[in-house]
Amino acid sequence: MNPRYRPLAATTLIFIVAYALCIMQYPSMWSTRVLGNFLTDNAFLGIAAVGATFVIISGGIDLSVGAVVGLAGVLSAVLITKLGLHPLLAFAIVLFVASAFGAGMGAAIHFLRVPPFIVTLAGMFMARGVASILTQDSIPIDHEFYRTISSLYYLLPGGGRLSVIGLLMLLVFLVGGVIAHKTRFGSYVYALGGNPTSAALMGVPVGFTTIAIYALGSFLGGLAGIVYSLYTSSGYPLAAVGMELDAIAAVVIGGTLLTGGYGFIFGTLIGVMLQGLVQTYIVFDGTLSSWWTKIAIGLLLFMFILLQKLVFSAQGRRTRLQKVPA
Amino acid sequence: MATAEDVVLEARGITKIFGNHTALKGVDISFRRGEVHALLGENGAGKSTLIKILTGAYTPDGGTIELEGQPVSFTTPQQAQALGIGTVYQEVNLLPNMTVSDNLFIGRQPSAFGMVNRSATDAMARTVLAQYGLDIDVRAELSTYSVAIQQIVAIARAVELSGKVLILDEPTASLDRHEVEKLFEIIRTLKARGLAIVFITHFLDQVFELSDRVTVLRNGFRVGSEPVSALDRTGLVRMMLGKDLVHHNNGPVDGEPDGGDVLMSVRQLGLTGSVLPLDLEIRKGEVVGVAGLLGSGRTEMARLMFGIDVADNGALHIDGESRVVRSAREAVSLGFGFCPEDRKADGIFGDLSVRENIVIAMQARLGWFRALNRDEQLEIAGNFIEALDIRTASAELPVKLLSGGNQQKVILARWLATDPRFLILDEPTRGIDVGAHAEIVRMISRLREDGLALVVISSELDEIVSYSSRVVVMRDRALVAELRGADITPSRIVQAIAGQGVENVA
Amino acid sequence: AGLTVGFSQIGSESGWRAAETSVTKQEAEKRGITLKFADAQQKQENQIKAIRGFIAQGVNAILVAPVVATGWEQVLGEAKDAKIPVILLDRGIDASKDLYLTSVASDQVKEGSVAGDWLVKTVGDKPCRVVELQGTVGSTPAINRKKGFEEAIAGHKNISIARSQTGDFTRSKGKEVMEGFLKAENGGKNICAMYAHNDDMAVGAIQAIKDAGLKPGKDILVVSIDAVPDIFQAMAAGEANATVELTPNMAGPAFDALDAYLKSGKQPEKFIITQSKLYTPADDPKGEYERRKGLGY
Amino acid sequence: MKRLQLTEIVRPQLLALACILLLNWFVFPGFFTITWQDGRLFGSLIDVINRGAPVAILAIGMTAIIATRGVDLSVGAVMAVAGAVAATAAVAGQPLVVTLIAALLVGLLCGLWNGSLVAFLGMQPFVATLVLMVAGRGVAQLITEGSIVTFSDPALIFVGTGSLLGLPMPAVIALALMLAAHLVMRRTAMGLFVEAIGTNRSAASYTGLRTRTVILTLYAFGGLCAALAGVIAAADIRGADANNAGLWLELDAILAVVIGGTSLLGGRFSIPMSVLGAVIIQAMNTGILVSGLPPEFNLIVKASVIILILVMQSDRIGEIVARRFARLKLRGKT
Ligand SMILES: Nc1ncnc2c1ncn2[C@@H]1O[C@H](COP(=O)(O)OP(=O)(O)OP(=O)(O)O)[C@@H](O)[C@H]1O
Ligand SMILES: Nc1ncnc2c1ncn2[C@@H]1O[C@H](COP(=O)(O)OP(=O)(O)OP(=O)(O)O)[C@@H](O)[C@H]1O
Ligand SMILES: [Mg+2]
Ligand SMILES: [Mg+2]
Repeated sequence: MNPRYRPLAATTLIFIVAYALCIMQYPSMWSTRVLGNFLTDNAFLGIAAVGATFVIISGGIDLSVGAVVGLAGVLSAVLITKLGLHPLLAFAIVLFVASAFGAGMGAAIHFLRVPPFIVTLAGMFMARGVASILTQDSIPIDHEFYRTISSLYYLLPGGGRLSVIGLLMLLVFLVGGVIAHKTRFGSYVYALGGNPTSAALMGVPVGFTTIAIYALGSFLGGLAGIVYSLYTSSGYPLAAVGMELDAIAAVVIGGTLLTGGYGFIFGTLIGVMLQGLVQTYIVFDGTLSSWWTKIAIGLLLFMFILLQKLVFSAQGRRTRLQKVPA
Repeated sequence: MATAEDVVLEARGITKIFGNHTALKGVDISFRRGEVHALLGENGAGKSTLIKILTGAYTPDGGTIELEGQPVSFTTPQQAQALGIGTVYQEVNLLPNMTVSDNLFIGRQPSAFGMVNRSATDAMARTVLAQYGLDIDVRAELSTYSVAIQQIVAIARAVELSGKVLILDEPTASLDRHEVEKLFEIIRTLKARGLAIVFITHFLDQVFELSDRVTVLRNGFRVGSEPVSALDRTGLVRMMLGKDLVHHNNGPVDGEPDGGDVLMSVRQLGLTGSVLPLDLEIRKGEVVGVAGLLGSGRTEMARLMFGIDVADNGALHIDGESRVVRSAREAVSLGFGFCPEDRKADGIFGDLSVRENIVIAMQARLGWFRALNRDEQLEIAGNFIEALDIRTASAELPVKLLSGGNQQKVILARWLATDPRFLILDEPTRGIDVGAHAEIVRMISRLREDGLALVVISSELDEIVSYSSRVVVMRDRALVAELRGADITPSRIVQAIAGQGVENVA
Repeated sequence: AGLTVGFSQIGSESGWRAAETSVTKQEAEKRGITLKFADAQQKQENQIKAIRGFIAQGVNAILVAPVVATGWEQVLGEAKDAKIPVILLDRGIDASKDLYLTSVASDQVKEGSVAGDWLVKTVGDKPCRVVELQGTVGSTPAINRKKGFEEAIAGHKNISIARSQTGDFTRSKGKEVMEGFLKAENGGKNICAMYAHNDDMAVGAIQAIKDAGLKPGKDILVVSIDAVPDIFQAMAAGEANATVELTPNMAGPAFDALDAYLKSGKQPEKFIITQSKLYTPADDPKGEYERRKGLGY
Repeated sequence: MKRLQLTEIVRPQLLALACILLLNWFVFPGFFTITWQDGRLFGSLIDVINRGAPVAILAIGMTAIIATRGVDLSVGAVMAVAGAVAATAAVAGQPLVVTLIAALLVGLLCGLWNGSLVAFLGMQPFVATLVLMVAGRGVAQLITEGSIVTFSDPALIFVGTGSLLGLPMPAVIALALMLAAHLVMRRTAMGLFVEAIGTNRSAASYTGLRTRTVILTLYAFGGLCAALAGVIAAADIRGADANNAGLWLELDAILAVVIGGTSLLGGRFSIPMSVLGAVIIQAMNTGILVSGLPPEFNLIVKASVIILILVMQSDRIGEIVARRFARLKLRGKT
């Protein structure tokens, strides 16, 4: 196996072991129902995290995704419920708005050379602000199309449900993986994360790529918002508050380096699943108070990162040794 | 001989202003088909800046550029690439996190339906590198390879891109003789193919060996362009410096070797996977030159001595004590100094001023509490700026704005300020112009006379010969030979590197 | 009777919420119910995950304190399919009524109007400029309590809302916002009353009023909602004038209804509305403080 | 001594602050009115420095951390923990000294934890401190059991609401801390070391700097500052609100540092400028409060102001202007 993939394999292994431990304690966690829920319940997080992965691989960060998810949900609800548009048309508008929003942030990052942290922080305020001007209350979406989509699922043996949004998330991961690892654009993203100056000198279209990355991130944020609105049949301006940190944590747990230039889309899927596992475990346990829940989540996050660190440093030593001619 | 009709790339009146410093002042230059054009000048003369303007990395503040008679104005390097101008910029500007083949072909990977064909890319990469005699895993990340290999990759990449013009900004700085030969061969083939080749270097031998025409810049002005046949060495140096170079050809270092007291002795020092255990004795008032091919482990040996890597075998004996140096900090407190080979990554603090860059090691040694005040700092920095002739507008200029050679001098000044007794210089003259080169060589000798012990790693044999009291040779991560006195000649060193004879190290 | 009940709580954003959690735990313990507790950290998706987790574990019933009114059809439908009764706590939802057994909640609009009515009665026909400290922008209680209050004062031209800003339901924001109001309203001289969407903000605002050299409760009337212990302390000191109770004991009635339903299949009332009782300094604030102190506020 | 140039005095930050204050004055004419009342100054401007103090204190600790290319996301949570500790100690009847020492010690420990993860385990600061950001608030809630622990120790309350020479205590503390931190950074070599590490960590260790110790110290100091801010926040409302104390303030603190001109990519920093950044943010917040704008618009106003400030201080724009200028000069010469 190519040593590049080791941390990825290790993360996957950590997930499998952790899941096995959970099942040992709560055997009912091994059911298609729980597995199906993993996909459905984390669909929007997963989709947004794919976008976050691109952004982080390019050496940036996007704090606005949670707010974009909220805005996209509210916008969908306004367009469908208040203006009576067909959901598909509404989706197209939402995705366009989200992408344009992201492109704007990318342009600010590139042309004004303001750090992404700050630009996307302003973006977060902006998206949340626009959402709460559109509506303060949550708007229910009652449309035939929504009912159909949300009730569409493939019933797994054992009562589990493979929902449309769960499958959509997997599809996004697949497409995201192809874009990141198999296209020129993908290699530009890694190039930017490696060293933007070199990338520019090597002829990578830095401006276009930066704008495209943030547009993609917000596009997926918008898609995640739509999925969220499907998931809850409503749009709510306070939806997904703080989700950007979950997405970033998923990306990092998945082995992507926050410093940019290294990471895998598939790792993020594992990161999302690990987070889902933690949540599910805490629900199954059912004895943790609010505060112990937070402490547990923090400690588990710490453990995963520590484990990964160990794998990585073992990896580092390996490549060092490899340089020595036999 | 090429004629005026053969002009491929022509620039007129190029001006570039950085803040209140004008780096280029109305420079005219033209490059012709089938010609190797050497661009020369002191450190900071504006060579790299000119290249960056010609290739769209910088926008000029004045002047025009024509490619094959058509006016062009590049705003990104990409546009220049697309029109057949391939460039290797001065610092290796590649992507360490990506594979070798990505680095060679990024943006041009063969693809179908938008998908990159990886195996085809890799195969192409292997073929390309084979021309340079390099057989490496092209799917490994670039950062796993040495600077030399990275340099070759950068060159290969530029050559692939250059349909009309190939620009090489100090490509040979981190290559050894053998690799330089390979590169020259390739350049000659390209020249025969009708490319215009621009070549920046500080090695005058290479200029005479390879180039057809020479343009010299000084202080942002063009001094002149001449066919190389019309020039001799002295004339060229005079064009560059605006004066003659005072020659101190020390020849072999006089004074008896093994003269001074032993400052330090290295016993079986080694690190598994890095350097095989080695013995070495270093005396006061002595320069130990270290020769060897790229990757022979010279840098690694220096890192061990300085505590950047911690030895897992053997120890240093210093002041009668045996000790393993566990950190650079310990080494500094023992009175060691170390100018690393990768200036950009390990040497300079780019955003900090020249003053701060000079005093930092001294301050680190004093500790955070006993701060040098600003006036003291300025005095120290001023002294060294003068003593080493560091060309900078002021001591407060961020050091990243200095030319490479001047940055090197700043790092040297940093260590001299700590009043060290033992100094390790790893490739101190890499990328340094002839004038500064001579100065640094002179300085090494002066430091030796002042009683310092020095270990100098260099790939330039003439240079090593000129200042070393002793030369040790490394090969395959082991110390294989030690030459003294009359044995210190380039040819003996080459023999030792190649592994013939002179095995007087047990 | 050996029941296992899952409880999906919103989080622990306020003292009131903590009290609700601890009362729920106490009530469950009293009845010998095993309570599976899940804190959703303010996120609806976590609540949905928790409910799905409860279903997967096969609990006997589920309590939910929904973070928002919409978006529950699907997951509650799944609970229904699994034949697990669901009881809503402290606020209702926009979903078909057959998806849950009952909803034990206060009427948040009424809370606001009780507060408003008190103010109308207290000021009579004197002109009164009111400043309002809203809850978190977009949160259901903030919207409803604002609505109720506005309805109550609607017919009274002498009472107007001069300024309204969000204090995020927190004490420190309540204080900061009130400071701003005081400056903007002529050092507070133009303000006759302060209405806060919860007691925490009111407690913060009271401090701001005192710092400005005015007497809360006299110079500026203070009315708020929740009836947490600290507001009674302020009331006892004459610094607060009225609060509307929101009982943290939603679980008691919920468990009773559940018990009856499981034992005898008796369908409880669909909406069990808890009382929105008004407390004023006449209602033994010291005693109320003591009674509430140990409830985990 | 260095001669100050006009461009160095008229920093974009000061310009931004002036703009915001002017705007505030525009929406609320009494904005600059300051009166003397009950032995203290009273007015919107005083509110700005008083309310801005906690973020300013966080920013003081955060500046040097950011200068080493780090970041501390946990400061908000540490505020909550320290506040909880202080309140619990005060309720238990401890004297102010004990209360303060306990709270600051806890903050120091949190900082050391973060610092060790970053300096010794080599974790990326963002995730290393994310751990404490999540878990820390849990710890704070564990201490207070989710309720607001109210105290009435006048000495502790004085820290949050008292005044010295007419100025609010929090502002006095922030100012004193800023001066102390600035002096430590600039009168000793600490500032140089921090900037060296932030500019090029590898070169710093080649130079013989104790990079890890320095980094550890900075995070510890950051924790200490956060604890101090937490004590002030708790003293201000006479209670520890573990659920909300310092919530999202880490973002404000980082914003303050960036507005103050310290790059998130490390290197040069200035603590007083970060404090100025905090004041700018608070001036904006106070302006929103007195403007009477409906709260739905708060975030949009905030976002717009941030964008405006960033555009104003973007060096890219400065560069473009400078280049135009240089070209003009060039043309003038020829
Ligand atoms: N980005 C920049 N900003 C300000 N000054 C710069 C910048 N880049 C280069 N300079 C200055 O412009 C001058 C020319 O630099 P340049 O790098 O072109 O020199 P060079 O001839 O390539 O030198 P060397 O032989 O050392 O590589 C130098 O004085 C340098 O300090
Ligand atoms: N031609 C090569 N093929 C494979 N690996 C190489 C080659 N040249 C160098 N390396 C590797 O690069 C690494 C770095 O070598 P290092 O720089 O320490 O050598 P050095 O003797 O100091 O040479 P120099 O300082 O001249 O670059 C070594 O681990 C070496 O194995
Ligand atoms: Mg150059
Ligand atoms: Mg080397």
